Amino acid sequence: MSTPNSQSNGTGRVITMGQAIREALAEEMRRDPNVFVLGEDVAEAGTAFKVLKGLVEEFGTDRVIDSPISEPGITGLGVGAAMTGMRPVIDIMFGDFITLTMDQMVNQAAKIHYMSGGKLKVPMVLRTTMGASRRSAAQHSQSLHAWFSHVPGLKVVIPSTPYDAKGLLKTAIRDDNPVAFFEDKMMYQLKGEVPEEEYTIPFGVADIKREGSDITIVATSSMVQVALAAAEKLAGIGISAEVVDPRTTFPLDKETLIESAKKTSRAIVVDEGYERYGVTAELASVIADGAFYYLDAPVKRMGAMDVPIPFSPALEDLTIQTADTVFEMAKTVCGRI
Amino acid sequence: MSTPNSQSNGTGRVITMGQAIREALAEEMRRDPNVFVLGEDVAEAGTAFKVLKGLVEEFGTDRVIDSPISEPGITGLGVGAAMTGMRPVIDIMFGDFITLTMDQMVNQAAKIHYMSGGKLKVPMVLRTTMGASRRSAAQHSQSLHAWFSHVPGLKVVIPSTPYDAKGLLKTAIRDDNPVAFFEDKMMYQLKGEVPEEEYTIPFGVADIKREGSDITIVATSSMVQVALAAAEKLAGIGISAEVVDPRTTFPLDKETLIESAKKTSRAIVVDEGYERYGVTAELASVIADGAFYYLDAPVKRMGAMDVPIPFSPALEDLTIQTADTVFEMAKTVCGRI
Amino acid sequence: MAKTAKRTKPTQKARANSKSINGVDVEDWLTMYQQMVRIRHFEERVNGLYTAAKMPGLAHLYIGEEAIAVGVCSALNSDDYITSTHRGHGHCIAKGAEVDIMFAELLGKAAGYCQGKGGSMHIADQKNGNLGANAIVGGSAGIAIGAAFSAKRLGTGQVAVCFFGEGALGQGLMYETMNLAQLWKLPVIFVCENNQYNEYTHFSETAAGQIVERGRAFGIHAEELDGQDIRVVYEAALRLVERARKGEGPAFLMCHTYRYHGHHVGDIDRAYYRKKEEEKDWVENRDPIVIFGDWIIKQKLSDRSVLDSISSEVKAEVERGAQFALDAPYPDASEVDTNVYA
Amino acid sequence: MAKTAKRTKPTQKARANSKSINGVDVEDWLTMYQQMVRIRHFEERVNGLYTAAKMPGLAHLYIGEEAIAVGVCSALNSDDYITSTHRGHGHCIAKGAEVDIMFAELLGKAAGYCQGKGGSMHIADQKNGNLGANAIVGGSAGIAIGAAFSAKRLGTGQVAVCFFGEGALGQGLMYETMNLAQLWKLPVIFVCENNQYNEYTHFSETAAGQIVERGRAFGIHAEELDGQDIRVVYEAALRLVERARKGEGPAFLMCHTYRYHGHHVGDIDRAYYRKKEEEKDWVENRDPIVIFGDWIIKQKLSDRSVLDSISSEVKAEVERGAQFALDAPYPDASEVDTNVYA
Ligand SMILES: Cc1ncc(C[n+]2csc(CCOP(=O)(O)OP(=O)(O)O)c2C)c(N)n1
Ligand SMILES: Cc1ncc(C[n+]2csc(CCOP(=O)(O)OP(=O)(O)O)c2C)c(N)n1
Ligand SMILES: [Mg+2]
Ligand SMILES: [Mg+2]
Repeated sequence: MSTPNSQSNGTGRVITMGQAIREALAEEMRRDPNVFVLGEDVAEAGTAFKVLKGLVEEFGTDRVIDSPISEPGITGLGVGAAMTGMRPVIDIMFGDFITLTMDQMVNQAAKIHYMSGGKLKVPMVLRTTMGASRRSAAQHSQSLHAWFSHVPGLKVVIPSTPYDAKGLLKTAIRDDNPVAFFEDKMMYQLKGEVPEEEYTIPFGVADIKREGSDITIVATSSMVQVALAAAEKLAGIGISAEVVDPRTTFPLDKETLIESAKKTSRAIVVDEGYERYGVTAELASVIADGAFYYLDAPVKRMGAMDVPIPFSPALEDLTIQTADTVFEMAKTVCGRI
Repeated sequence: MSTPNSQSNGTGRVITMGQAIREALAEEMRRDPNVFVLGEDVAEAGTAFKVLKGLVEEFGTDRVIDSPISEPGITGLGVGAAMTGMRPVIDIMFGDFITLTMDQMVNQAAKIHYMSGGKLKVPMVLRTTMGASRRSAAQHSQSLHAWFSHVPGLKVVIPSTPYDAKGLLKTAIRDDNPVAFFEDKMMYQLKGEVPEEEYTIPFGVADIKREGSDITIVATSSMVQVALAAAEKLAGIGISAEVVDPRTTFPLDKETLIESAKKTSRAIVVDEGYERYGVTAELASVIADGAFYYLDAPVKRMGAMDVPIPFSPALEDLTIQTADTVFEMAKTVCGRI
Repeated sequence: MAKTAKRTKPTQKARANSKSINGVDVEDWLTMYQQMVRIRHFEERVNGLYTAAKMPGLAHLYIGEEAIAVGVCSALNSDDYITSTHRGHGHCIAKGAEVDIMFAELLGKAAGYCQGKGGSMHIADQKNGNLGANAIVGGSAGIAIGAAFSAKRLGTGQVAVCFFGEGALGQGLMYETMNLAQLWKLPVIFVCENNQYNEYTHFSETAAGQIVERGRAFGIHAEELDGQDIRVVYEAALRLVERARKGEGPAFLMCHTYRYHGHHVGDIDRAYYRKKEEEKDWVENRDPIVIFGDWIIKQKLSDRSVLDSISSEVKAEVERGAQFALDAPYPDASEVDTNVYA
Repeated sequence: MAKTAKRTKPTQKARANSKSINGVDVEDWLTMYQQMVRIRHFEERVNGLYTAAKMPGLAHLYIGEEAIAVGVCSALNSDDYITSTHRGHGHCIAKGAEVDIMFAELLGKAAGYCQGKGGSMHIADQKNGNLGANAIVGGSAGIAIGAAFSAKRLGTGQVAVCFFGEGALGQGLMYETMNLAQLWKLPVIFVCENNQYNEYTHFSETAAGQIVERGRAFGIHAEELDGQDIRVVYEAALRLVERARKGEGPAFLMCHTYRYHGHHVGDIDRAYYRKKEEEKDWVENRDPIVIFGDWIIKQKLSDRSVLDSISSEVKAEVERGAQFALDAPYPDASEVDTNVYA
């Protein structure tokens, strides 16, 4: 399937990230009768974020299924259904609630193919959210994708644009493995070009969201827009930044990250998860290792502040990286202080 | 409290890691009547690993309490008891089962102090195990300490010797925060010197287990013995390796790690968790950043192979690092091929 | 800090020099009435703040369910524990919190109960035994049995109440904790506020069988009652608290109730999941404040004018509290990384 | 691969040309007997391999509980699903697996059901509908209802059985899945093997109330029976499977039983948690194979010599299987990172 360039695919059709996700689901559900959606308030309510609004009208309550508030139970049901012929898409409202799914995802879903010597498989998708700044406080704002990324047997997708979200979600649904798909809840209204014609995006292929020559900014999900804004500001002071979006934390396109850093000789990694022992650690150490002989400065990590996310707007906004903090860091890394 | 040198404290008293852990618990339970132990088969059975054998005889079933097989429930009980005046030590038999405790540990225990603006606190310890090579297969062999290390509000201890285990466990029990304590189940029989007199070991202080000048090997828990064996072999070919044990992944003694790497100009990090997005990523990126201008070679990561842990001995042994693999890597990093 | 109204805990025995009904003093009935009205006014003001875009985030209003929080908490001592939910303002007030400090928390101000770090879904008031609201559905059940465990172990005689919505019965943790509580005869009462809906889904679509049986399955004493009538709730709570205090173990109390507003303040168009007539029926025929007020008057414990003046006094208190919070400063930026560790 | 004995599934209706009791053919009763004996010999051989240090890791023996696996699985079709536990060899055999391939798996050999990657605690046999043993207590309940969900959605008429020990009732997931199963009338049967102990702790110390009520709390049809008498188990399983197949929903079957050996093969000194006399009583007075054999003879369905020859044939088969596995090669080192992803 073709994968038109994500920056400007020339179709002119602009939709939101939420719409892109709904489209991906609808298309896959039309294509394959074994795909179904299961989660809390996914049917008539169309999820708490209204992202799936309209889906139940087309597919009915047999395929868009409201569940009790049983994250472990519905994830487990998904695993079993996937093992026996279905392609479940499990909706976990807030990414913070994946805490409740860890056993089913990690000890069951991730390992069944291997433990059975390849005889059983678990083609399921767990869709969930991430991202702070919604004034939702410590238990509804986390970006916990690092955990699943740590686990062999799982694949992890963190899209940053409507285009990527649609193409990657379709790939996720067709994948024969358990895939965790993290959507930034603040980005559901983000608009972007998405072609009318069908396409999928392969996993493990990073996308260069902006080309540049002086510094590489590797950014994920919500932080891609932040990095692009920082790059724009950097251009204003004569620093040419390249913005690279891995799109999937596993499989990880190490090569593109490393090549970009080799080219620019400087790199920053930006992610909305907690900084310590998080995604920035992996990305930074992959680059620091792979581009070691090319780097003019240490790779700098910029994650969320290592604190439970505070409710107060006066505090919450301090905990995530912004175009300004990335701009400042890039300046410093480029020796411009 | 004094912290005598761990390598040879001169007392001559040698006990196993299991005994050291039991001693720490017994001493703290004598000191503070609010300390209690709760877990599956901890009382008469003394845990599945027999580590607590004898504790119930001294403290009774009111303080060494057998629980149903309810990891989320007993962890939650621990959180609530800790908030209201007790100091629970929750025993989670296999580290693989922390999957079931993630919500209580991460969304509750880790955040309550912060979310309450400092008014409530959760002085509890979750003791659990880690480590493969016991032929226990994919759901009883994982080392999942990276997850808790990622979470602000938690502290994480991964001792590598009887001496460290005892001193750190006593500190953990006295700490006013939720602490996760990972014991390598293959090391319960490991012997080491432990003084008769009381001592504690502060968190966040790395221990140099062997001094050296050519290369730094940062190793955790089970991998410390592996690193020490590799260092011995390296000495045989004229490479002087320094073995540094962080002892706690959070708080992390970045300074000691970085200073050692600056001194030797080369570093390897070895840990038994899955390699990707794991503890080695954090340690490597901390060193690559902090010692950037001193390093002669990229920092190399050596974690467990990124596969579900296989049952077959013929395969399982291939998944974790050994003195040989560390020796070979160190040779390569030192340019001796 | 505004503290306009005396809020004595109703005692369980009649005092000689005071008219009493069912062994409860008149003042105590009126205090309960006042608390219900306080919750009502508080929540209406919260809604107003949201509508006027003065409150960050969302809030889940307790309006319609006041008889449960007040009925149960009136049976508790100040040092008894409660754990609360995302719909927690009512529990917080009923357990003795001040509305001004609550408003400050809801607005993310430094003067709030949690210095603005917790907000609506994490408000806690440890001085009055409120161990906190919780944004994980069912997430506080462990804390509740843990508090009960401490009480039993330390021999303090305290009791813990775990408030939860019927939606929490979807969470396995509820069953694990009920089993533990009954095994060890912990002094804890599981209070199920069955307001008929889990967010936008009727509970009959999410709960199989009879809810009270979920408690009985563990041998726990369980009762089902009308949560709109505070006299019924209070009477049951008194009995069950007494029982728990005496060491007779946990109880499960399932209260039928209804939330008048949306799942949260932003949930305005509700027709797709529940009928206007249904809402109207509860509001007009089963309002807990009306039911209680009418009874007070009928029993000649007081008259309408007294009730009206309670309401207007509380309303003024709430207004002063909101204003206090609106004027209060945000926490200093330096607070962002304090209190991560104790 | 050794396949010495014919293992036809007992049919539910009597055939005209064959003696039948309770509507079950003689051959089918004998097949069940053979399966029970096969499990017994298999497990004894496993114990022998462990004692002789020929088996890596540990194993949890099913000896004493054979009537449950065989009674239930005899009521299933080959394409019906089961999910199993850490104590899973019995379920695996009862669902139709070959002992030689099983031994190979237990020894970590390439010829094993999972290429040696799973071992005792993860043995799976998807061809016979066995979705796998599970080393997380209660961990397979989600898989079981998921398989039942598929069956219902795809209209295949299959049924899923979730085997679990009474210890799994400590896990919240069990309740979440029972609720889901009953809500959606999934064709799943929860079979509780109550062998009295969670590892080294008696179930009365870990389970409050009456266990069958745990199912009834969700409106699930629940029964309690003697798990040592295969006729009782089989009869109930036939009924409940039939019921589930017809779309009448899930069931909960609690079977009283006992494990003769330790929690695992290494659990030798058991006096601190259970009395020798208790073990002796079950072994001598309630052995499922003895009970069944005696009945077969009493009913004149067969005689002792036939039963004895079944036993010796199976024993030889088991011995050949063990030898096959001992001689089989380990997987190649290159297998270590295959099958991580499909
Ligand atoms: C574990 C978890 N899952 C989902 C949610 C999202 N959520 C918040 S409130 C709610 C409904 C709760 O219903 P109920 O328990 O009946 O309480 P009510 O809102 O009716 O008071 C849901 C699903 C959550 N907060 N926690
Ligand atoms: C979630 C989890 N907790 C603890 C264990 C350790 N464990 C293995 S078997 C067992 C006892 C299980 O008892 P039961 O369910 O009654 O099964 P039985 O062994 O009696 O057949 C325990 C606690 C586990 N495997 N999984
Ligand atoms: Mg509700
Ligand atoms: Mg058992």
